[in-house]
Amino acid sequence: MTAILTVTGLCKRFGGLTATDNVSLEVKTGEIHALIGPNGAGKSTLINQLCGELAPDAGRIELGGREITHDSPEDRVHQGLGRTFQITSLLEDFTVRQNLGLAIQARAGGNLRIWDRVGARRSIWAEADRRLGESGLAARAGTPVADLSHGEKKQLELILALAGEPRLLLLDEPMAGLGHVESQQMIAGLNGLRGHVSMLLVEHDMDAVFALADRISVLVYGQLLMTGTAEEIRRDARVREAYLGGEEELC
Amino acid sequence: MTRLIFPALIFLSFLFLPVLADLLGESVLRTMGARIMIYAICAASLNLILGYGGMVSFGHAAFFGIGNYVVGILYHHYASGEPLWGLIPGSNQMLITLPAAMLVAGIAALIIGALSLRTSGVQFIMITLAFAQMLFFLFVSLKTYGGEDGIIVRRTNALFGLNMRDKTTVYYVILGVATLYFLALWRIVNSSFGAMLSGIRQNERRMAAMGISTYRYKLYGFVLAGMSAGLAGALMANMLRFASPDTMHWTKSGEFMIMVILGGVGSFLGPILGSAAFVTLETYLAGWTEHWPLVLGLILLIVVLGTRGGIKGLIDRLLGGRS
Amino acid sequence: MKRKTPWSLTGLATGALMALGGPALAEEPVKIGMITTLSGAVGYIGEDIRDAFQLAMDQNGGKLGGVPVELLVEDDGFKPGNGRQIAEKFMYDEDVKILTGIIFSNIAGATVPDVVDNGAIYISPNAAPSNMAGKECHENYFAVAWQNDALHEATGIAAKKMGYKNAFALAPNYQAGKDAIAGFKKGFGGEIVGELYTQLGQTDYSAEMAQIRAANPEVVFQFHPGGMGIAFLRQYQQAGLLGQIPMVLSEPATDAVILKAVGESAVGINGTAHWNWDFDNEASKTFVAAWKEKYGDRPITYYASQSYDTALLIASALKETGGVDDIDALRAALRKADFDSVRGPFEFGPNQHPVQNWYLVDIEMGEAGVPVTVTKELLVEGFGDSYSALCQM
Amino acid sequence: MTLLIIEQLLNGLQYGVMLFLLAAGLTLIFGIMGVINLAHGSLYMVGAFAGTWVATETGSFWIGVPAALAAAMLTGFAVEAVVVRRLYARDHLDQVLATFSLILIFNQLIVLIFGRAPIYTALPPAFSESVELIPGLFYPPYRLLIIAVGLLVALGLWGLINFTRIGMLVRAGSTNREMVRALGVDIRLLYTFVFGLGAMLAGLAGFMTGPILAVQVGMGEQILLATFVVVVIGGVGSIKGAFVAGIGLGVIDTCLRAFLPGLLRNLMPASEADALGLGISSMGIYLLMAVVLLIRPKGLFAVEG
Repeated sequence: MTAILTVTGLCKRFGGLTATDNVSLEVKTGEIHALIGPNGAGKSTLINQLCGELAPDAGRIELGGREITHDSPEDRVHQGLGRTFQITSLLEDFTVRQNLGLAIQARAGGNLRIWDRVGARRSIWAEADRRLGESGLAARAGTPVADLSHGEKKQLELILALAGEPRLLLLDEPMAGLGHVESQQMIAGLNGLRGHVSMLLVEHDMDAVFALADRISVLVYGQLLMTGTAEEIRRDARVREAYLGGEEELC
Repeated sequence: MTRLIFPALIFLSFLFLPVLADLLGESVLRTMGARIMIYAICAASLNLILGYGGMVSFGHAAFFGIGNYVVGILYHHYASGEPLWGLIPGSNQMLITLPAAMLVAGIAALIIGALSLRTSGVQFIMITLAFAQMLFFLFVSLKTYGGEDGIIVRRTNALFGLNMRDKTTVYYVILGVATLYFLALWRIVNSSFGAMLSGIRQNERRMAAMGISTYRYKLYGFVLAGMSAGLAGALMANMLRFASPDTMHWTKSGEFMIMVILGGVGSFLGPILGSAAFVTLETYLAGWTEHWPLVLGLILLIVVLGTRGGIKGLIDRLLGGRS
Repeated sequence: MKRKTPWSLTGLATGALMALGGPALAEEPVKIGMITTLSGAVGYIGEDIRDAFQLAMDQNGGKLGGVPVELLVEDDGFKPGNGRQIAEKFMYDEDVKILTGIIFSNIAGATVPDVVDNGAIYISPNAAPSNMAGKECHENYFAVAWQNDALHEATGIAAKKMGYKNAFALAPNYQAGKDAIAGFKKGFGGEIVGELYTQLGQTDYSAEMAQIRAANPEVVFQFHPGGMGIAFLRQYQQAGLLGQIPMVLSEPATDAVILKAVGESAVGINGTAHWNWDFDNEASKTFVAAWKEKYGDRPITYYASQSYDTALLIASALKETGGVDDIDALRAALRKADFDSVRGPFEFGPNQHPVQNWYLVDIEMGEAGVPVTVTKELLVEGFGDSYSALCQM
Repeated sequence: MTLLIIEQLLNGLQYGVMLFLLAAGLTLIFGIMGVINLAHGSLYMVGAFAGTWVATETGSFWIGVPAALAAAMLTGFAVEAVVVRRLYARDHLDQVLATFSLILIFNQLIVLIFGRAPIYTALPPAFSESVELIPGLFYPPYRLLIIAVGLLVALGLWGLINFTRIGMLVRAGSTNREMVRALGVDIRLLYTFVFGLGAMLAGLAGFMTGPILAVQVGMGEQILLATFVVVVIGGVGSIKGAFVAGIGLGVIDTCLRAFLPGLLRNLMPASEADALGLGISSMGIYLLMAVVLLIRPKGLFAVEG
């Protein structure tokens, strides 16, 4: 299996704090790769470097064999990188359908046109309706995003990211704040994407991680502790110590 | 169909305003109407970047003033017969001066926007203000063009052999241009680009995550808005037959912002309502009491503290629930 | 502290009349439209223009030249567009044939061409920009005060006459500032050892003070209207230059309101004037006495005198024509300038701008602890302006 | 020449501390409450008029000082309670419009109370004559007084911000508003305090400049834009930024006006040098702000967060 994402020797410092300490990581094509670690381990910093919102001090990021270390966030999207946000980040004034339409429109291009009618771009709206129909949000198509529940917003985050037809999806805590039933739905949804799109999943919910991940990487104090299968992680003493030393429990 | 009623009503009021003015013997209504339309074009262009695009520009009068001066300067060279820089001949043809004003204002907006849009938030507000002030000081010191005294444009620009000395004719020319402008703006707002601009206002980070290079879109919007403001300024020079640096003073930028907010930020018809309200208030309050700034200040304060969404928001609420 | 003065009553009355809009008076009065600036830092000038005109009317029981008149006043808010709109309102809706009152050249530029093109008469009590004195002159446009350039040319003549050989000139970096220095140079003819332009609206002049001291000229000429001028004079004194290097000023920098705000910092400076409160002629004495009676110790500015003269000029014409129905007759009557001006000799040149005398004045400390201008000598007689040659009427 | 340079540096310093007094309050209000207060210049005007009036009535410049401070502070409290408090949750647009309305209201109120003419402010007698600082350098002592007061205020603010509990809250507030709320502090009280403090400094600046400038309607707007430039260059919310940018801007502005035309004359013909020097110095502060923002989009000492 080839690697879709290869990270080599990535470093990021904030003043005296090393948030990302020489991290090397590989996500294989088609796999769901989870990234876990206690609070303050530098997961968000790492994600932000991967999607281009933060510039690393050193190291190299490759997507599908092409270097993207210094590309802008937009260019990375064009290279096939999609993402969801930990705190949902949507277009609050638009309806669900408009949000999705805009995401498809962004992928389709031709957006500096001022003399067309976006409502008349049929292919976009046909695709939007198809994607909504496949999701659980079809009934909420006309609802403004501001009126959605938290769970629905999380769902929409995922739908929007998928509308960009990414090769690799960065999922930043997709379960955060979800109830049990919603979590199960989200897990089922992500499971359904297995094989279609590679994923790097940052998550605190260990049930979800163990249910989904093909491989897991553990990040502690900015350093990559280990990468392995769920079973290997569970058994590893260093991982246990890192978690028991913190506030969180493994399992 | 119902949503067309309101714009149609506005158009018809402007269409019959001169007739009404003659009937009532209040010809000031015609002048007011013309000013309202011109300011509405400028406020609507500000609304495009501010209301639809989320860019709070405090220097929009710069482009209004540039349009104003393009007409003035072209007329100056037309009257003197000496080409500008020995190259560009002057003109008094509206079909030349209006596009020229839009072009020059657009180029200025491209330069100012390209630099300003590297910042955001308060810094963007201040840097746009700074550029407008620099232009203001530049024009105040231009001796050739009258400095702060401005340029007198002795005759309104010619158009299709119409009798442009007749104020009602000029009024209807302005109405024609304004109508075309708002139709065009309607298309822009509902275009692919319009959707992108609205998305950028709501959430720039999300747009970047969709692969949109927001800078390009914002700059494009800024240039379009600058061109429209230039158009408005050119019309103003034709109506007043005068161009002066006070059209680019920072308080003018403030007035355009007031019109947008008063009418309703991000609403298509808001700038027309806001401009109408502002011009009407200013005219009648000044006629009523010499302390009109006090009354105007109080009214504006109450509007901004007491209502959301300006006049358009108020009307929508009165008509029931639509926001 | 000066509080509200009785003009507010007349103001209210006019306002009420305008609101009613009807011909309420038995005898249809001649309407005179006054567009002036009452807003902002320069509002005091508009206030003087309005009140002095009203004073002239009140002295004659609401009549000018025996004809009942009604004064309509509106604030242009220091905006050219507003001035233009008010003019249209006056002309079309109120059928006003005589307009006056504008203080600033840029508002005049936007408003006056429209007024005269419509066959109404405009009589300027203050602003008189060069274009309207020359190429753009018009038979319906009269300037009562002076042509802008003449103000500074007279000051240049004063500096020359006082025997100064070199001068340092300062003005804000805008058109009027450049015109001021050009006008001064023209009248002065001596060496200019330093020429500095300041920013419009500048508040701190310390950098300029140091440069003046370094250049050590025989005399300083500066033109900073309004608040800028107050700041300049105070800082000139604080820098220890007052009394060291003499200064000559043009009229707009030495109006009575500014002198009151400047205080002792103005004492010892020379100015020029076309009218001063101490003029020894009947018209002026009547004016000053009437002002004192009505407004007490409120400073009496030359702006007020110009507006008062404007009212007297209109009175002289109305006396001859009896009304405004025949504009040609009215214009001809105005052109004669057959009235006793508060400044003494007065006539119109071919471009309908004044030909008049200019005087040298000293600024001395007055009795009330407020500096006053004291007339010293006649500088130049029958002085017009250089633009009249360009005017073809 | 050296004397001239020293004198101009002093002038720049004096202008700079004045800008600092105004900018300090504005930047705190900006940084902590997130409010763009265009009416800050009106508080400066209120201080100038109230202080000058009291000083004239009592005949003592020094009694004018507390009067100016009190008037500006009380006006500040009133403005905060009646208007600004409702703007915290609003966007910049509403703030700009509301405070712009306040400018109109305050200017016309001053016209109603004091009339339209500028009013006279006497210098304190001890400060009216120039003193010889070093041989050959005469300098107005009143400007030295302003410099001293400005530096004292800067020192006081530094102490207040760094060594008191209120200062701690102010610092916390300008980096992270939520955190102050989480600390269980009555945020409303803190806001009122900061606004009052800012207003008081503006009033002090207004009264102190009275004898140098003209006390007149609209005096606030003249200085408002320069103050905003200082705040933005220094970095919103940073007192240190306001200090450095205020003094820097004061010195640069003064020196540009004083020396630039002369320097340019060495490089090019006199008429071109004058025109260029003039252009650069009248656009000076705006040009400087544009350049700073293009290099550091958040200003020199931007507060993180």
